[in-house]
Amino acid sequence: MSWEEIISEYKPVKQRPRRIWVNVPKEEVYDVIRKLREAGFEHLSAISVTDWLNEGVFEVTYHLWSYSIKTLLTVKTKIPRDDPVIKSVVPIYGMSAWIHERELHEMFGVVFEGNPDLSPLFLEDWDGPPPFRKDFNWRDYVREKFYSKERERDKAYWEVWLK
Amino acid sequence: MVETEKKVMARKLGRLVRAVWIFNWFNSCGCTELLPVVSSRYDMERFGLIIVDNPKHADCLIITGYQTIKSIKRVVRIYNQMPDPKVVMALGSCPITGGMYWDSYNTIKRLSDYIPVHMYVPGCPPRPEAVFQAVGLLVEHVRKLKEEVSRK
Amino acid sequence: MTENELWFYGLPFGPAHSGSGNFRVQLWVDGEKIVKARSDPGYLHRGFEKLMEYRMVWQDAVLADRICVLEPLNWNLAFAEAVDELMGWEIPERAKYIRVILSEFTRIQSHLIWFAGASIATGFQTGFMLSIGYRDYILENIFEPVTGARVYPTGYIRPGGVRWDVPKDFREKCEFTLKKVEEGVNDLERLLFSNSVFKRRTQGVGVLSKEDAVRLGATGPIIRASGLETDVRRDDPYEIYDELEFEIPVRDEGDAYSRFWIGKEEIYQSIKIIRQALDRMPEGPHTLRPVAFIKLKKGEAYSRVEAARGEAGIYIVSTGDYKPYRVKIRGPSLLHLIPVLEHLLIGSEVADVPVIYWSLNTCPADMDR
Amino acid sequence: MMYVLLALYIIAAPFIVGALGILYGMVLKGIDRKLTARMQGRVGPPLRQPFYDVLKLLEKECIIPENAVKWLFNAAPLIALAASITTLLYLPIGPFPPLFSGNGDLIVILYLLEVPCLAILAGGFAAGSPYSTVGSQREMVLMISCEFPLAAAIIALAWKYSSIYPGLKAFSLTTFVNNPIWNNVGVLGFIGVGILLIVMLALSTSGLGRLPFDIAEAGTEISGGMLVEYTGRNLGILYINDAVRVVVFATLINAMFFPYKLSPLIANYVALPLAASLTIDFLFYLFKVFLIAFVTVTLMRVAFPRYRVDDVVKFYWGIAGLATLAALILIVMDTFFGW
Repeated sequence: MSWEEIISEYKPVKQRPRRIWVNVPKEEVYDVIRKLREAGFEHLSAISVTDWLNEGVFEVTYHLWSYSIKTLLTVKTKIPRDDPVIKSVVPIYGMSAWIHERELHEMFGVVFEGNPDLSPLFLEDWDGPPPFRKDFNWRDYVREKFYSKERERDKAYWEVWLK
Repeated sequence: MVETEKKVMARKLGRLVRAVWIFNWFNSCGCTELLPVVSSRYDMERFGLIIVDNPKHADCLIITGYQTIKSIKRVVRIYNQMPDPKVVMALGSCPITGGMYWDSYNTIKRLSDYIPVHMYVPGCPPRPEAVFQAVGLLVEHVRKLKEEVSRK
Repeated sequence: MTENELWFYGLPFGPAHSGSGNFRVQLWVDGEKIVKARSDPGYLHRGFEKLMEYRMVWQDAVLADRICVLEPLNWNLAFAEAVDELMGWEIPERAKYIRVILSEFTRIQSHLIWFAGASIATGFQTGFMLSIGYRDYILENIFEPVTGARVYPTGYIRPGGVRWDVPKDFREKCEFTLKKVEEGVNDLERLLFSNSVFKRRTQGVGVLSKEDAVRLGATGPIIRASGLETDVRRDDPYEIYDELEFEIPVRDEGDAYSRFWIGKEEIYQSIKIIRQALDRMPEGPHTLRPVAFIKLKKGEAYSRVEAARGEAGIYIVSTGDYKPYRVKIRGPSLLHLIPVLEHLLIGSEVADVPVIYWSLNTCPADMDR
Repeated sequence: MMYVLLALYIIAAPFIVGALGILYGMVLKGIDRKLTARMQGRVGPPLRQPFYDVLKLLEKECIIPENAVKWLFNAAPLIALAASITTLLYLPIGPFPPLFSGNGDLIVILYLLEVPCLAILAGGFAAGSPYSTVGSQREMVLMISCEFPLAAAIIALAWKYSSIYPGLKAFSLTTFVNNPIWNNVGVLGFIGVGILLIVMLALSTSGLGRLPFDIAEAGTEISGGMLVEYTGRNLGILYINDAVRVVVFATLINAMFFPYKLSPLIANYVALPLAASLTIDFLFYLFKVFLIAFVTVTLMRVAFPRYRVDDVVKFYWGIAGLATLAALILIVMDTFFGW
């Protein structure tokens, strides 16, 4: 099956030459990506998560590149924010997918089922929620943690931010 | 007693500034500007400054750039491993105020909260000349200290 | 961790180690042989993706150079590309040429640092001194007059063009620098790449097969050294790369030496590209107007740039605000330093760790972001 | 009176020789750093920089790691330095004969050369750091692999002497000095001795632990290796030891291969008093030591990266071992056929 046929039923959007975006339901995304891998999209450029707070969903995007077709195909899918579980693509893409998923697990708290190792990657002794989520007020956290009210030099940070 | 201690310290520092062995705690920003200082363009070895591979041989710890929560622990540990007398020099704006990362959740905002810092070299990143100026100021400081001791 | 591994002893490589950057690999060794390796990143994590959400777009352009200090202009370019694509801007021709020239100079100076690293890893002081010395020509003659700073261009390449036009004697300066760089690379070719001990140290070390390279997500010089001819500049052309003539050096061995060799050949290709671009550079405006306060369009864009160490990608999502809603940074070093390095280290010797590490041409800063 | 002078000589001479070794070693180190810098297109430190370094190190705090074997850790640098200076006492310093000599002083020298390595190695193991342990293991490998070519080279030369001069002590450096080897061989032997000279130069580079054989210290691999835990005074003594060993190796090669003096040549034209000829020969000796040190330390350091540990073993057991054997055969053929 050629790659156009695989994605044709999901209404692909062609942004410009070599950029194609496609929305896929959560349940089918693993199969679609597996088929695309077989059709020649062998390079997983990146996996990303966007936190749509108002809609209550995480949007997971897979940026796939093919060395032969020379097209960047972005597969997007939405998963509920309160139950952020999605099937891992490690069986398809191997260790390169593992490291992207491990990072996203740490930063967004998305659980990738089937990933062998989701241990923390960048943060050590982290005491807050997953930091890239939109409902985590980053600046309040920084102010509490690093700037003290008593110190003369830090007062400006408190006064400006409190407004 | 205090006078003799001062004298000993001045003598030690006087010998230190003639042969400063530097341990560079690589944090990328300042590191790229420290490379020209080491290499043939600016050549800091002509002032007796060399880079060593190991904090235990070093007299001067150069901290270049921002420190994250994870790396500051290692910095403290490296600082404790260095034998006395030791000097800490912080390169770049980030160790002073946090620099561009003043609202980042993972970088520390002021280096002197964690270890004593003897000299800050501002800049993003500081030019190689600034590093030399800093070392020059250090030498000048030691010279004044020696004069002060010998006058008494 | 199996029970067996208790018998091997742990040897940390980095972070306070002159062979590594700000990065640690925990090794478990049996004598001099490595049985297990585990990367431990995060010493430079600043949360760039979150920082960018909190700042306006023109502030993000300045922030973008800090992603990787060894090649700030390429990241600057990647960010500008992403915003241009999101806004649907067609930027002036002259700006494109300036962008390409600066990007190639950035590649050259990054590769020179790479060779300095290769020299450090093998204890070859002369190579280090020479490569960094020659790199200074680029910093002093190109970056400082053009962007205003030696290392960080502070958003010189910005959405919609470049910040200001190049100085009048730009062409002479470029030609002088290129001549010096050529001299330097020829020197290095004789001193480093033909050096029998250097060859002995790097040939056959850290062999990465083509299949493994694709599977582990290697990009850039690493995958080209493993025999796959791919280059974002040719496959997914941006700016004016589809009009320029250049070759993509490829080697089949996949060992450390061939990776360094690819870097050396790429410098020659970059010199060729810069010469072509200088000849064809048109007159005209250097930027779109007005670009100072950008209100982003609603939508998303993914830009890919061939950085010196591989594929640099920026994915930007906007809801139609002054600030981007989400920025994802795809650094090449993340994949090179964790899956590829762990794969290459197993079975190699302790003495080869710095060589393998430096042959991957990594920058821990763009891994941790 | 005679005996008092002799006693004074015996007591004072080792100190003079030791001081000379240390001073000249440090000067050589300064020259080495300056020349290296010039070859790399840099300005380089002043010549007296090594003295500043040592003075500073002696002032610094001396840290002893908690899990180290303290007495061994502290004694190792002193033993190393003492052994290096003792070696110097067995070597002829230019026109002056060695202080100690005997029937088999070459064999003593052979073993004394190893003692500083052994001491630092023991200190490295005693430090209890994984880096220094790896460094010590590598040093052990290096020592074992150097042993064979070194012994074979000395035996080849000694055998040659014993066959030419059956009455002389073959394993004594005095014999070597009085009868320069090049004068006693034919064409084949000349080639053989040339090979031995090259092997000895390579051996002295590795004996000094310098590039391309500095695998035991290897800054970028195991960040200082055996020296990783040494600080302050101990490191300063090791630094001095390092300087003295350059003089030791260069003097040994000088005595074995270039024991020539300049004064006889000048005496053909001008009559020289004893003091003047001794001074000239001594300066000529210093110059020769500098040349040998320049080849073994500076040139190698500038031109080569570091070898890997298994390559070093292959080099010494393979190439160097075979080369010495070939040289031995050439010398034997030379003796029998007299070409």
